[in-house]
Amino acid sequence: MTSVPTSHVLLLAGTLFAIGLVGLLVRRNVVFMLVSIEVMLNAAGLAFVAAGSHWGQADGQVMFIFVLAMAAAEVSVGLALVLRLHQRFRTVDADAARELGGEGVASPAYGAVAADGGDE
Amino acid sequence: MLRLAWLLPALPFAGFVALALLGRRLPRATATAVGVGSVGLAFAVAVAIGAAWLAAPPAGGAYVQHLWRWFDVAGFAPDVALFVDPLALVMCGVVTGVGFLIHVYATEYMRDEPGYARFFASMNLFVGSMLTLVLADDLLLLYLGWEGVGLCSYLLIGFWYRDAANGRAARKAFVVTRVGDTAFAIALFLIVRELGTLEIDEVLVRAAAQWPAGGTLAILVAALLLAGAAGKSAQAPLQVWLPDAMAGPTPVSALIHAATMVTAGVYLIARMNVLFALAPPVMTAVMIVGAATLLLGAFSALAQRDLKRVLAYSTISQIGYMFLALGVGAWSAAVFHLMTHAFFKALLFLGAGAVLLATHHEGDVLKLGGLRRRLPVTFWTFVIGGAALAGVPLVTAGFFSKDAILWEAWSRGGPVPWAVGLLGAFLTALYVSRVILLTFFGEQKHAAEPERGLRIQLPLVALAALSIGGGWVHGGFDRFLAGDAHGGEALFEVVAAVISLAGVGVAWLAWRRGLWARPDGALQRFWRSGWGFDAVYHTLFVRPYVWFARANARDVFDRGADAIAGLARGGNRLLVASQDGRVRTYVAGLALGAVVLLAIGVIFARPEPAGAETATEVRP
Amino acid sequence: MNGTDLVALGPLLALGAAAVVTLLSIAVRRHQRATATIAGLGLVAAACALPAAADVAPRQVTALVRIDDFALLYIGLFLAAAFATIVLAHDDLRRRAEPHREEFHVLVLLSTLGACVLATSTHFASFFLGLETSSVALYALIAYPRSGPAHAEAGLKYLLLAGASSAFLLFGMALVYADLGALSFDGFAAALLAGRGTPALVWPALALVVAGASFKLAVAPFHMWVPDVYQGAPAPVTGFLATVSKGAVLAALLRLFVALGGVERPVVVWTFGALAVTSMLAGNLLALSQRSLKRLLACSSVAHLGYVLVAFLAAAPVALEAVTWYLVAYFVTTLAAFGVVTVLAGGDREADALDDYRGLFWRRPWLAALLTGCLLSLAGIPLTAGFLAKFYALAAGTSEARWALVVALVVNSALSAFYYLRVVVAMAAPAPAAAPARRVPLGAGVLLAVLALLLVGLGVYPAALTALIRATATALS
Amino acid sequence: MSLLWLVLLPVVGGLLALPLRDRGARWVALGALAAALALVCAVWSAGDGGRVADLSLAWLPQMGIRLHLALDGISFVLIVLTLVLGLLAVLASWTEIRERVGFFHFNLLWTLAGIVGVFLALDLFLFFFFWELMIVPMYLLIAIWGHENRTHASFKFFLFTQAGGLFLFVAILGLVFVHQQATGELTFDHDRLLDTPMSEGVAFWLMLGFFVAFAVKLPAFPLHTWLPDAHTEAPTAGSLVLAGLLLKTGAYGLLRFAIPLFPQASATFAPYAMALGVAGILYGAVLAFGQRDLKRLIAYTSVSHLGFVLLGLYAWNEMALQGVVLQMVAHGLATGGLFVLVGMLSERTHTRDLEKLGGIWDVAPRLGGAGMVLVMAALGLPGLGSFVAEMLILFGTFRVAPVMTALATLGLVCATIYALWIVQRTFHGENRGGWSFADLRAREAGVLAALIGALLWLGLYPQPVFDVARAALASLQGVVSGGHS
Amino acid sequence: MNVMFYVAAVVAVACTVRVVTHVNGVHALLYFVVSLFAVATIFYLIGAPFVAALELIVYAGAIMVLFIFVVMLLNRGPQSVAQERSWLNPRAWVGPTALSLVLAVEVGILLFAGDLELETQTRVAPKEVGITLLGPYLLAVEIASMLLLAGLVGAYHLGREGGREGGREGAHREPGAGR
Repeated sequence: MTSVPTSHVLLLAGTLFAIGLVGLLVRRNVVFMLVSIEVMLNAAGLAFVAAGSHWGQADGQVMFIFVLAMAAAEVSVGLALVLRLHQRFRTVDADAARELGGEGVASPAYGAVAADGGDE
Repeated sequence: MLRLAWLLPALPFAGFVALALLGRRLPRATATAVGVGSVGLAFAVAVAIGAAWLAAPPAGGAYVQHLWRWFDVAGFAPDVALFVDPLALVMCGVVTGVGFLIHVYATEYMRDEPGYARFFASMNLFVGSMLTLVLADDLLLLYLGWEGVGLCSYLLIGFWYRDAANGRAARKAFVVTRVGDTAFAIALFLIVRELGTLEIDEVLVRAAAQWPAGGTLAILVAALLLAGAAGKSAQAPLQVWLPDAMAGPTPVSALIHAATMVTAGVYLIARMNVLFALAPPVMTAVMIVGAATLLLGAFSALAQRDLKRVLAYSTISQIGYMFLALGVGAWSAAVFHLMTHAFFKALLFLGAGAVLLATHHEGDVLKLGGLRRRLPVTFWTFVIGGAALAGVPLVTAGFFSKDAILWEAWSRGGPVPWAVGLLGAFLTALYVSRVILLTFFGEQKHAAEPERGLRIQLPLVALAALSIGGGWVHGGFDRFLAGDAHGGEALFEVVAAVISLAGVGVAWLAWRRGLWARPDGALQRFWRSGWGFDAVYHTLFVRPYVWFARANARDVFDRGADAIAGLARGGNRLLVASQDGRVRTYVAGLALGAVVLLAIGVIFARPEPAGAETATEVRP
Repeated sequence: MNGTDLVALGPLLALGAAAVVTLLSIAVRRHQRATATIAGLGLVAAACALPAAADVAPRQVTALVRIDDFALLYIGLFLAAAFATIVLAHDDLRRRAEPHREEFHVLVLLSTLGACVLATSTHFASFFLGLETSSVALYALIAYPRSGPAHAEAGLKYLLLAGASSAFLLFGMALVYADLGALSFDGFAAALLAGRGTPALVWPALALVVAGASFKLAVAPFHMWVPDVYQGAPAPVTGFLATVSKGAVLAALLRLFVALGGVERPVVVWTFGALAVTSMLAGNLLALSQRSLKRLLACSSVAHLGYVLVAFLAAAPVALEAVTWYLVAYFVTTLAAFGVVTVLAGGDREADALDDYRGLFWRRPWLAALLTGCLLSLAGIPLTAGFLAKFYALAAGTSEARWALVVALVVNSALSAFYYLRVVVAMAAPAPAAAPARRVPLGAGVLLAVLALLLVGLGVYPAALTALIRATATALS
Repeated sequence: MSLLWLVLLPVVGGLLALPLRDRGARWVALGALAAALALVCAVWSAGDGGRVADLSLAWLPQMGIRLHLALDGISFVLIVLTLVLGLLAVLASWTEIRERVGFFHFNLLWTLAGIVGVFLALDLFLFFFFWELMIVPMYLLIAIWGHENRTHASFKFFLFTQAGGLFLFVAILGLVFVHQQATGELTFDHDRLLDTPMSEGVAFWLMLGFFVAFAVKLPAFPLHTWLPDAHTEAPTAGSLVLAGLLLKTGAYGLLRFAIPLFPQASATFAPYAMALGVAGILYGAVLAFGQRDLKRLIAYTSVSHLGFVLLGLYAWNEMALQGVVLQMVAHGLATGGLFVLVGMLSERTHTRDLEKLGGIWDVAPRLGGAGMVLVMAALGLPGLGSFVAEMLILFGTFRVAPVMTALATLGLVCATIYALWIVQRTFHGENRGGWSFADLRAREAGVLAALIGALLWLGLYPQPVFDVARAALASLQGVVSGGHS
Repeated sequence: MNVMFYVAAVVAVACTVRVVTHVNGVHALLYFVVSLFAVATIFYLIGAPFVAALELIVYAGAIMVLFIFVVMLLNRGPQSVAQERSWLNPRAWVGPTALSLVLAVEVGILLFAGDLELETQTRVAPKEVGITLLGPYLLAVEIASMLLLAGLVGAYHLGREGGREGGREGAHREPGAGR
């Protein structure tokens, strides 16, 4: 068996998590955002497995399985939503879908609000 | 008979209530009957009480009538009670008697006024308040009357309310007297704290027993009372309101600003003379105030062009005499002068009113002249009044009362107050002669209607009679008031007589040479402006006050609330901007939060010993 | 696992079974009313299972869940909220003329199940799975209608952000596990007691877990999705989202931190204290200028969770009582508010813009009165449940002498009144041209009446609820 | 139970008035208030002058909260004032309020119910309950039936009082927990919380919490800035209730709670409080003079008058306290009357701008006469209630703080200035606006006559009020005895 | 063996970076698959063969296929690549990278604070995992099934119209993925 220090594995997991986070923050394509979330979830799973192996318990792997299940469920719903969004907006640009979003958004529905809002 | 004392204030008050509530709906005759009748009845009551008193003076020299207990809090229990003694009786007599005559006069003078009922309502209220003031057994009740007459003064000065200048004069009168009242009020606080009561007799007894002569408390209280008296009686430095108060109808000037209200300060000091006696420095101060005001008023009177303003400054000056007398401790002389002054000054004002009626309110003496033929009754009564004011010897009341003051000034105060008084007497004779000469002699410069009827002339004549006869009762007056009488030294009487006659003579010479009509010099302007007091007060108090109130009308402290609102609005803008609808922004928030929470974890978990419950609790 | 365990799990089992039965009924025949009835009956059945479960409580069923009075109270609360959601949605879905309205009920049941699991969880696995079950169902619920403009957008936003937050949560859990070697709450306590693990690792790792949970609670700065999603989701779902999913996470956090030995540690105090203060401020400031009622309520909910966290930070018995009281009041108020929003929807759009509420007092006096009651309750004005709730939060903060938090709460409370009152004033304004008003359906009407009674009842006679909560809170501490 | 009914009568009346239109709502309101007035008089006359009625029921026993209401002299005086002014408020808005009449009276009655509750509550939680309860309907009164700038003003009113109220709440909770720690008893009862042992520092901070809340309501300088806005924009009945009653709750809170609960801390704080009082007297009076809006002007006079109350409260001797009680009543009548008068005036002229008014006496001498009397009451003219009240306060205060009293006395001069300014700019002067309208109608004259009559009565024979309040004040002073300067 | 771990780690990191940065969707996903392979290797190395297999089968095999399917479905060729590129402007990287760096550093600090250096790594056989999964975690499995049911119903409903295929795919795949 290897004797990789657990901390190194966790560090790898942390790195992957951070990369996933960067992806989530940077990409505008919804699909890529979902992928980035998958990266993060996978990193978390890796951390679970490493921890389980650290303690010599099966619980870590069990948790990984649950993470996997959750990732699958999330992705399926997510992709379904992406398709619906694509139908509606003809794009996968997350920023394009901004019908919601208060006064910060210059959409005709809510853009007029900022002017007279906040009267004290 | 004395039990009817309550009717004295009650009658005019009843008149006031009736006129105030029903005024407009009453026929004019009824309003007249109510307005004049109430004061006439009060006069009758006063006479009856006086007669009863003379017939059988009550034991102790005073009669107290308790009406009801005003309130009773923490042992402080002022009564609404009337205190009748010779001093009060004299004042009542003056107020109701002169008041009645003036009311009668006013029925004609105010004949064409739309506010006829309002006028008499105010006048009745004034008489009632003034009687409350002089009859009050308790300083708090006296204060009620004191403020009440102030209010009436305000209402009547501003009687012709459409003219903003009248309003200004009225306000000035009220505010300036109220400055004095504030001092009066503080004196009351002190008395209550130290002596526990405001009942005048009791206060005087306790003060005499508890306060050593010349003690700080006595001095403080007396000084504060002096300030109050000075405000009401238009003494320096609070005299500035009285000349402006001439904006009111002439009967008002006669009643309130000559005969009665302005002498309330004299009455107060006379009433509290025991207390003042405990404070010699304040007595000196009273004397100095009196002397200063005397001269100040006299010089100003000399330079006035308006008939009524001359009389106003004359009033200031004459009350200065009274203060001078009070200051040297001759309070009965002061009150005697108060009485005679009430007669002849009221007469002069009513005469001036008659002139104004005839000339359509042209009061500038330089534009008048030669009215002696057109207005004979007015002329003769005015001359009598003027003579009394000038102190023309032997035939006028003013001579006796002024002479008494001069004599007392010499005998109790020494040569300086006497000399001041003498100088004042000369000036008085000078200015009053000037006015008479300019108004009634020479050629007629201004058209004048003939004299009005009996209701004008009767009061003039009656007052003229009093102005002459009032002086002859001097001895009896003193006995009545103070229990003893002392005649003046003949030598002094002669000196005073010569001085006043000299004043008349100088005035005649100057008139003959046309000096009075010469253009003004700087000194004259200075005197005419009342020695510049108005300008100084305007710069020192009025303008800063108005400036601050106007500049800060929007209240700087409100800006604090605005600042908080601004802060909230700023925070709102910032946060709203972050709600841009972009998922990535929201994820950034998420990540930022995680990073911060992690940092909190890293920072605060580190120093903790493993697994142990913390002992030191950090609480945000 | 034996019979008693099954009795204890009864409510959860009933709920799961109800979901499956409902799904099957859809397969048999699509019929909204029937489906809704079945789902409602499922909720009732689950509720009926509560007393039986209470008889055997407290009971630890495997390491994963613990059925005790505390959990049962929360489950009851969630069931009631889910029932209310179904009643309201019934009306809402019909109005939208959706073609497929039936799956909605299955999703509500599943999401409720997840919430119930959370309330009972004593283990990271059940914590996480409960959370995700609740969430995944919610993604679909938010984006459920096809008619409205932005439902899909809201759903996707929620999904992306929830996914990311779950990743944080999981990563934190993994680190905790790596350090302590346990995944159950009791295991943590034991490990900490035994001196195992490094506090310097455990508490930051827990901070990540808290970060993940905070997203669900929508406390600042994890709150940014709230206005968009609240606005984008159909009103009944928003009500559900605002109540059940938050309440469940809060219950789980309570359990976790009580097991970890309370909230006395500076790190915990600072973590939650910071979250509380930023939430109150962010929520209230953001709400000041909102012109959409749903967004306004969203921002207000951010602030309210901040208030709850103040209560959360008190010592155990007080905190449990205060948090639970607050949640009950908040549930009642929020459901009523979104109920009114739902009922007022007309034609093809929801009543969302504040202008829709102008003159409501004169058009729909009862609804306006109820909404006013809700807003006043949220503002913490007497005669409403919210007043007592705020009292509890402040009492909890004061009892632990957390003056900074208390002052923050006070200042924010005053600030918040501004926007609540703005709505009230808008409603009292003269009525504009009368728009045709839909009649309030019977079910929703009855529901709203009950909520209104509760809203006032709790404010006037709070003793009964306090007694109930006090009885259950002992189960935990 | 009758005390509970005292609160419930306006509440029920409000609910009954809610669906009614115009006349119906008005009469219901009058009926409810009159009934409450009769009830409170009956309850009082059945007692012996002490705490005549005392009701204590369990409410939230787990937290030691009880429904504890009691009526003593001070409460009685203030409740009678509340109900009388309430009646007048209904009458004063008879023609002014024309829309949403039912809702208006609902709010009015609920405000009054809250105020009555505040004056009755002896459980601190209950007190706060009523304290908050009265704010909302009051807010609505301003926000819905107010003048042009009502939104801003109503928010300001609400936020100020709400913020103050919450500090009060925190202080109450703090006190309760301190009490619990010291004695093991969890209670919100006023009677039991007296004499809670606590350190000086704690007492001071808690006292400050109470003080801030009450000072906002009073309003004490410099927390007064909400008042001018609220007064200016409120409808007549709102201004009447605000000036006549709501402000009194602040004074009442100080009198009943802040000082007795923390005698030592209050004694320490007294000089500062009195200084604030004096500052308020002078500042309010000066600023009043600078205003153009008549209602705003009167609002600032309230700041000035309530400064006397603050001053007298912290002097804490019988004379000053009796003065405070009387001042509360007299200010309620006088300033309330002024607001009513301004309401009648602006109902006719549609302006409150002093630059546009003037010469009203020409047109409406009865209105002018009434205005004159009320203005004189504002400047403390003897013979009217305010005079006795202010004098007593000053007499009492002079014993503890002569210099401050002397400064406060200057306020009388400033009061004269603004009071005469009102007369000048409104009734006197030329009729520049070309006003022409009917003088007071019978109903209006009746309202004003009642107020003026009451003021005269208080000015000439205020003893009944003192007699009623005496026992209650004595017991309050007994609580504090020894703890105060 | 140590070396293998570090090699795999480097591969995983490098590929993941490419996943995040690549402008072509399909390519990015392929990188992800490689990354998953590397992680699976690491699973194996640290004694978790069962999840290593699951990683490949479920993640790489099922979930990624789903992604690729959608990407292909939505792919509009080169123009989408260009669009992707334009969306990824360099400035957009600064903030996120900094934020993530801070996060990573914090995690690093934690890990070195932790006592995780020299622990033995025992192999946990698939059987043991199975026993644990269906023993103490039975309840969790049931809950997971509900989770997947929720995903199924949700994806089915959302993907029903228009995105018919996507929805169906999701619905069909998941049960297999979970169990």
